Amino acid sequence: MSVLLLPILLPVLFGIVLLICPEKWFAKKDTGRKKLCILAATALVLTGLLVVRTLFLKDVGEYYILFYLTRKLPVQFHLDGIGKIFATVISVVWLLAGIFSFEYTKHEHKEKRYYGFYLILYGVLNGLCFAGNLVTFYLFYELMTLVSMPLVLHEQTREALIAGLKYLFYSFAGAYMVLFGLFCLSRFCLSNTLTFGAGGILDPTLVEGHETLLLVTAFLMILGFGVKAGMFPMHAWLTAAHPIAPAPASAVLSGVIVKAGVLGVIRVVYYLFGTQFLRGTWVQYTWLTLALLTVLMGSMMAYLEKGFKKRLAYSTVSQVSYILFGLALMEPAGFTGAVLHSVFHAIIKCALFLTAGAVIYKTGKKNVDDYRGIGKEMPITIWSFTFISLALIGIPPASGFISKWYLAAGALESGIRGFAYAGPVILLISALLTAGYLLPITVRGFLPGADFDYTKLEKKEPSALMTVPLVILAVLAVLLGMFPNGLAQMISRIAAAVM
Amino acid sequence: MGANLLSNYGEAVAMILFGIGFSNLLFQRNLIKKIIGMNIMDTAIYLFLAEKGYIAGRIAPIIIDGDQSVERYINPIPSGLVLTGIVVSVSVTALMLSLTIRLYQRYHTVDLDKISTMLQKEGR
Amino acid sequence: MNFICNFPCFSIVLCIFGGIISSALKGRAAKYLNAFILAVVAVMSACVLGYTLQTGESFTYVMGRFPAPWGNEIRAGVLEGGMALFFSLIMILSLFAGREKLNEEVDPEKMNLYFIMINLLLSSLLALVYTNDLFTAYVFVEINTISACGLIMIRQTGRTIEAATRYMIMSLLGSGMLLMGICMLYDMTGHLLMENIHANVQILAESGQYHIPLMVTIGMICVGLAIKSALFPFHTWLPDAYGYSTVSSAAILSSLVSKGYIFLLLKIIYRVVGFDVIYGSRVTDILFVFGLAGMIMGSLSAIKENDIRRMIAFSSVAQIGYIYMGFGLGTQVAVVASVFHILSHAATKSLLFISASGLVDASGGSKKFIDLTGSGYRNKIAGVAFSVGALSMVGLPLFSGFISKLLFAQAAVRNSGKMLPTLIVLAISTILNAIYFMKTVIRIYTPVESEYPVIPVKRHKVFGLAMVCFIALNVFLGLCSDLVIRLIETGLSMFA
Amino acid sequence: MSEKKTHKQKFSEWFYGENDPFVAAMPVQEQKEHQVDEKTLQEYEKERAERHEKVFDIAHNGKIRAFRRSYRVLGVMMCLLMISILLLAVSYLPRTGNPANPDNNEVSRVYIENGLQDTGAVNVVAGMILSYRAFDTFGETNVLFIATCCVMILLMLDEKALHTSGLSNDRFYEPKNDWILQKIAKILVPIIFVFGIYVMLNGHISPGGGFSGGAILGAGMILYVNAFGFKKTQKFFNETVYKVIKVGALCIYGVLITYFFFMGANGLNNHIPLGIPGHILSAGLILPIDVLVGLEVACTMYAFYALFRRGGL
Repeated sequence: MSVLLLPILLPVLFGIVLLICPEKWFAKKDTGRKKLCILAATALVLTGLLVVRTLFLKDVGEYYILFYLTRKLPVQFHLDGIGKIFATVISVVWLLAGIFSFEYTKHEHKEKRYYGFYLILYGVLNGLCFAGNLVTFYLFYELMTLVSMPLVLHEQTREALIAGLKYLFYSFAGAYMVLFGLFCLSRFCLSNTLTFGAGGILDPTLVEGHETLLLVTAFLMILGFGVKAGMFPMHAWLTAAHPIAPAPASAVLSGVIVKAGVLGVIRVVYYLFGTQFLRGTWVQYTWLTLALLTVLMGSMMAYLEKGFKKRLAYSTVSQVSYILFGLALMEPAGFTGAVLHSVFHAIIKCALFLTAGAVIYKTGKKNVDDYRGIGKEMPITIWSFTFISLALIGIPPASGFISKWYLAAGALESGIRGFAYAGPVILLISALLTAGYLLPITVRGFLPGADFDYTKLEKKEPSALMTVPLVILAVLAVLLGMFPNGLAQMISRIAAAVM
Repeated sequence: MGANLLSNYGEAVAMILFGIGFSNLLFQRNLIKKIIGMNIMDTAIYLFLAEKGYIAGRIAPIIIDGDQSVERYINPIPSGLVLTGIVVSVSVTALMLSLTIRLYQRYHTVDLDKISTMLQKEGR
Repeated sequence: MNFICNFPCFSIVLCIFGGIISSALKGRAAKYLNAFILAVVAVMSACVLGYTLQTGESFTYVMGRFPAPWGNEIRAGVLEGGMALFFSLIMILSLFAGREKLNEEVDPEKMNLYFIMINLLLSSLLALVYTNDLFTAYVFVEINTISACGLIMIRQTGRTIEAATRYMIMSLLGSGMLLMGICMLYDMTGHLLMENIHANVQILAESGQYHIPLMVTIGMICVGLAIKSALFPFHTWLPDAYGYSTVSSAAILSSLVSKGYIFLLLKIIYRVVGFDVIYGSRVTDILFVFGLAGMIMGSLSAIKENDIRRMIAFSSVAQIGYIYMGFGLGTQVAVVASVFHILSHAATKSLLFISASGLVDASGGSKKFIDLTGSGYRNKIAGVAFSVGALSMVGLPLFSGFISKLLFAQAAVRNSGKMLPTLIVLAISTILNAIYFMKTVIRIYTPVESEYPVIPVKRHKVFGLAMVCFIALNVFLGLCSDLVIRLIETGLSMFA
Repeated sequence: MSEKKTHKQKFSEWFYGENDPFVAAMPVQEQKEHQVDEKTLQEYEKERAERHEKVFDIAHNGKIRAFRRSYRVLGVMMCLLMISILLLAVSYLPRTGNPANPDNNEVSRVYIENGLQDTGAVNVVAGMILSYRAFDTFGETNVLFIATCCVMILLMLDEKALHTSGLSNDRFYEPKNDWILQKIAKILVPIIFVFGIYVMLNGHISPGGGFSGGAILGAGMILYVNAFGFKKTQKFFNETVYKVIKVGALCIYGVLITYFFFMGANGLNNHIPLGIPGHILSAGLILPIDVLVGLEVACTMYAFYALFRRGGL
């Protein structure tokens, strides 16, 4: 029990303490910030250790029931492979982004509030990963939306407010589609506690005659979680909300929070409905179409976009839809590719946003066209950025290649008419587009061109607090690409279990 | 249509009155007329009760020279209910009238629509 | 016979005495007397609840020397005791929280009159909860109406008096229909006591005799009570009444008065006409349709509203729609959900009204959203309380609102005929709720440079305490719902 | 619309209660917030005038006319629908005056046959409402009480406001000291009082009782006020007396009824003798309760009148 509860409660407690304790404790110019950072860092590290500890436990079969929300519906936790993987990725990203933000938020206001909610959000996400049934998942999902609000609103400018409202309303709309599904499902399941079970828990005898209703429900729930994952019809909030937050915050928002949507889709499709119920239905086809649409549209918009962070946000839209596409194939390979890609994308996108943060923090330039010669000014940053973009584009041996390979393989295996070939083609096109919108920054950064006067260049390399996380992430992104086997096998074991 | 409509002409009249009073209370704009409608409605109910209490050929339930046979007297319960009802309607009427007076003092009209349009203008 | 069995009667009579004596007292004394009476009533109701739980069966108490079909009777079971306890608790909290506003808004000569109204309102609520006799119910419904009207108009502005007038008109329509229904029922059964009417109605329903008058009667009673408790098409008086009366009145009206009528309707469904008969006649479908309509329309007009108190008032139109929808679904589970929603809505709505008044104080007394911007920082406790209430309304887990929505949905999926409309409307109205409540929460937490001063929590200790109690109540209903639901089910089983 | 009105206009004005016999001549003083801001008052007046020009001018505003027509039609249809439903119901109800009706059952039988022995009241109805169904009647008395409280909230003006505002002269709109009225009142009022007291005291042996007797008493007091004015009335009946009588009566009533409930419910025999039926001093609790209710009702009636008339007792 404690194994699962501690990683959830510890950061939440720390965060609440931070929020409650009065402003003046941290008012002093230097020592105050130090105290704050140390407190936050200890919380992050401790929780990270706790989460990593779960990696070495074997999956617990039984479910820890915390208490009963109503007579039928318990709030319960359990530990399984997917949960482990996501939790670990989240912890890594969170820790590194946290370290980065110790430097970044130096000039921000209301740091205390920022770190408080940062920690609480961490705990909530852990809860999301360990949630044992749909109700618990929904609870933490809503909490996540609410707690991530302050991070989006942090700047407290008018745009921030508008973006926050947009974010809130989209998320609630999605959440209520899920709630609708929750209401409907509770009747058709083997045990009406809505507990996740690998391969689906629908009771075929009860389902008899209600297929259409259930299909609609499934579609609604996928769409609802798709909102968080920025799937096509409901993606507009993402590109508004992510760039507006402070860079580390948008790194975790865009790297991790969107993955919560992905996790939700996985739970719904593979752990509640089961693939054999959905495979070959209109739901699957619509879902595939939407995902592919999003992939194309996202990368094109990113290609056209000039603002650095906004461009990254658009690329998030397209990349997460890779994952959704992989899940929609309902093939072992596709599943593996999707989960792999979500791991890699979390790391990569976090790193990209951190880079953006570092650049903006040092130079204050938000627009891509102003980045000429920036590589000369902050080489380490831009070098890591280069490696990471290679990884995202999917150039072997960097990590992105592996996941995209699995995705394409899954698409071909699935043999769904049309998609089997359209899928890989579109992936390829969007990969090219990715190259198109990421590499020019590096190129212009290092090779500003003849007419560029090198005189007014000065060293702007940020401090170690910023560069170290970047480098670590870059190294991770490459290494995971070189030695993916352990991870890949773990995931394919899960895939075998759920299909 | 049932068989007893003609024999129950008293109740029929009561019901017609009830309908009239009800729709006056609901649809009239003029507060005084609303109150009149309310009184009509209540009176209709008393008439209904009185009709229900009545039994052909019997007298009011006040025991005369110790004769306590049921065959002599009508059903006392509806009379009691009518008493209660009258008292209630008296108090409610007084309350409505005083409300009307206050509204009239403030807005110089007893037309509820006009009053609400004025309230719209008044803001607050 | 155990001495506790006297407590229902005592609590009713005690409240009436309080009212009578307050009319001869000054404002302060009346206030203290009222507080004392409320506390005593709460304790008594708790005793009744405990006693009925312990014995496991309800008891009837003969008012006078004459037994069942001849004299008046009152009856107490688990549900009655629980409701009485809950009502008195909510009333205590609302009164304490709204005390300062009361002193500002009511002119001191008439303060004691206000407490007369409160006492008699409580007495009538208790009587409605406990009564076992339809005509007694009618008399106390009238008391309830008049005292509620007094609560509305104690703060004398044009709005409140107009609202009181509209309220009286609607309630008079309702009580007219109710009384006519009772008379016709008496004519068909020859009884006024609930058990006897129930027995006779069962016989009539089997023999099929008087079928049409029976249906008409059920219709009149249901519609009459629906009118009185501001079901959707009859809600025109509600926003003004709740939006402009003094805050304790608003809280009490929205959370208790309409609930009293609804509880009476519940008793009539179970103990007078009988569950099967009333659902055999399709009368409750009317309630169902109107409930659904109310859920949507109420939220829509709440979104349009630009005044926070009126917005909350409109949202309670929607919530009453939920309750009637539950009745209309016509299954035991749905009724349980409705009763639970009565509790959760009472807790949440009074919390919202009072915290909103706190926010309004922090914004220079203006109820417009534009002035409320950032008031969450100026009056912290009120801001937190309002957010909790809003989240509960929106249906976040851990709060009471989510549980009642869940119960409604579970009830709906068991009733295959009405499942889809219910679920769809439930989802739509939840989204609408989210839109306007979240808008408000964001607005009150949007920091601005405002000229209004910050109100420290210390200045309003009582207010803060009451807020905390309300929040605790809300969370309790959200977490320990299982216990509450068990209580409700035992109570309903005692009804039948 | 200053020029001569057509019959149609007159009719419509009458129908909507538009014409306002005495705009400025309300006997009761105006309300505080109405006085304070003179400017807004003028604004209301202006807007009201405009509205009368534009909105409520049925002749020219087609929309309003159509709306009102449809409204009226809707009202009539609703009324007819309701009446027809109720008539349908009535046509199936048991026949009037038929001894075999379900409502002439053991309940009423016991009331009539054992009423005398149970309650000691010859008047079965009085016995029923004051002894069998005492709880209803208690509630009903409280309805009256709370109604007066509400009217007080609305119309009560404190004494100094009364005197300063010159409204203490409440007979401004009536002939001063009407000679005929006073002479007749001198004769009638005592008779009315005596009759009222008689009805009150004989509630349990003859038709009548507390409510009717109290109403008669109240009528007598109203007549007295009309004839001689409030100054003379207040000599023997002012606010304190009113409060004492009202609260006293209600409290004693409450105590008696609670005693009755408690004793009855717990099966203890209450020690109030029923006396010999037909005598004035009989029927146990019914006689005192009748007297108390009578006092209460008389006070209420008078209070309604006084409050409507001049906003104070």
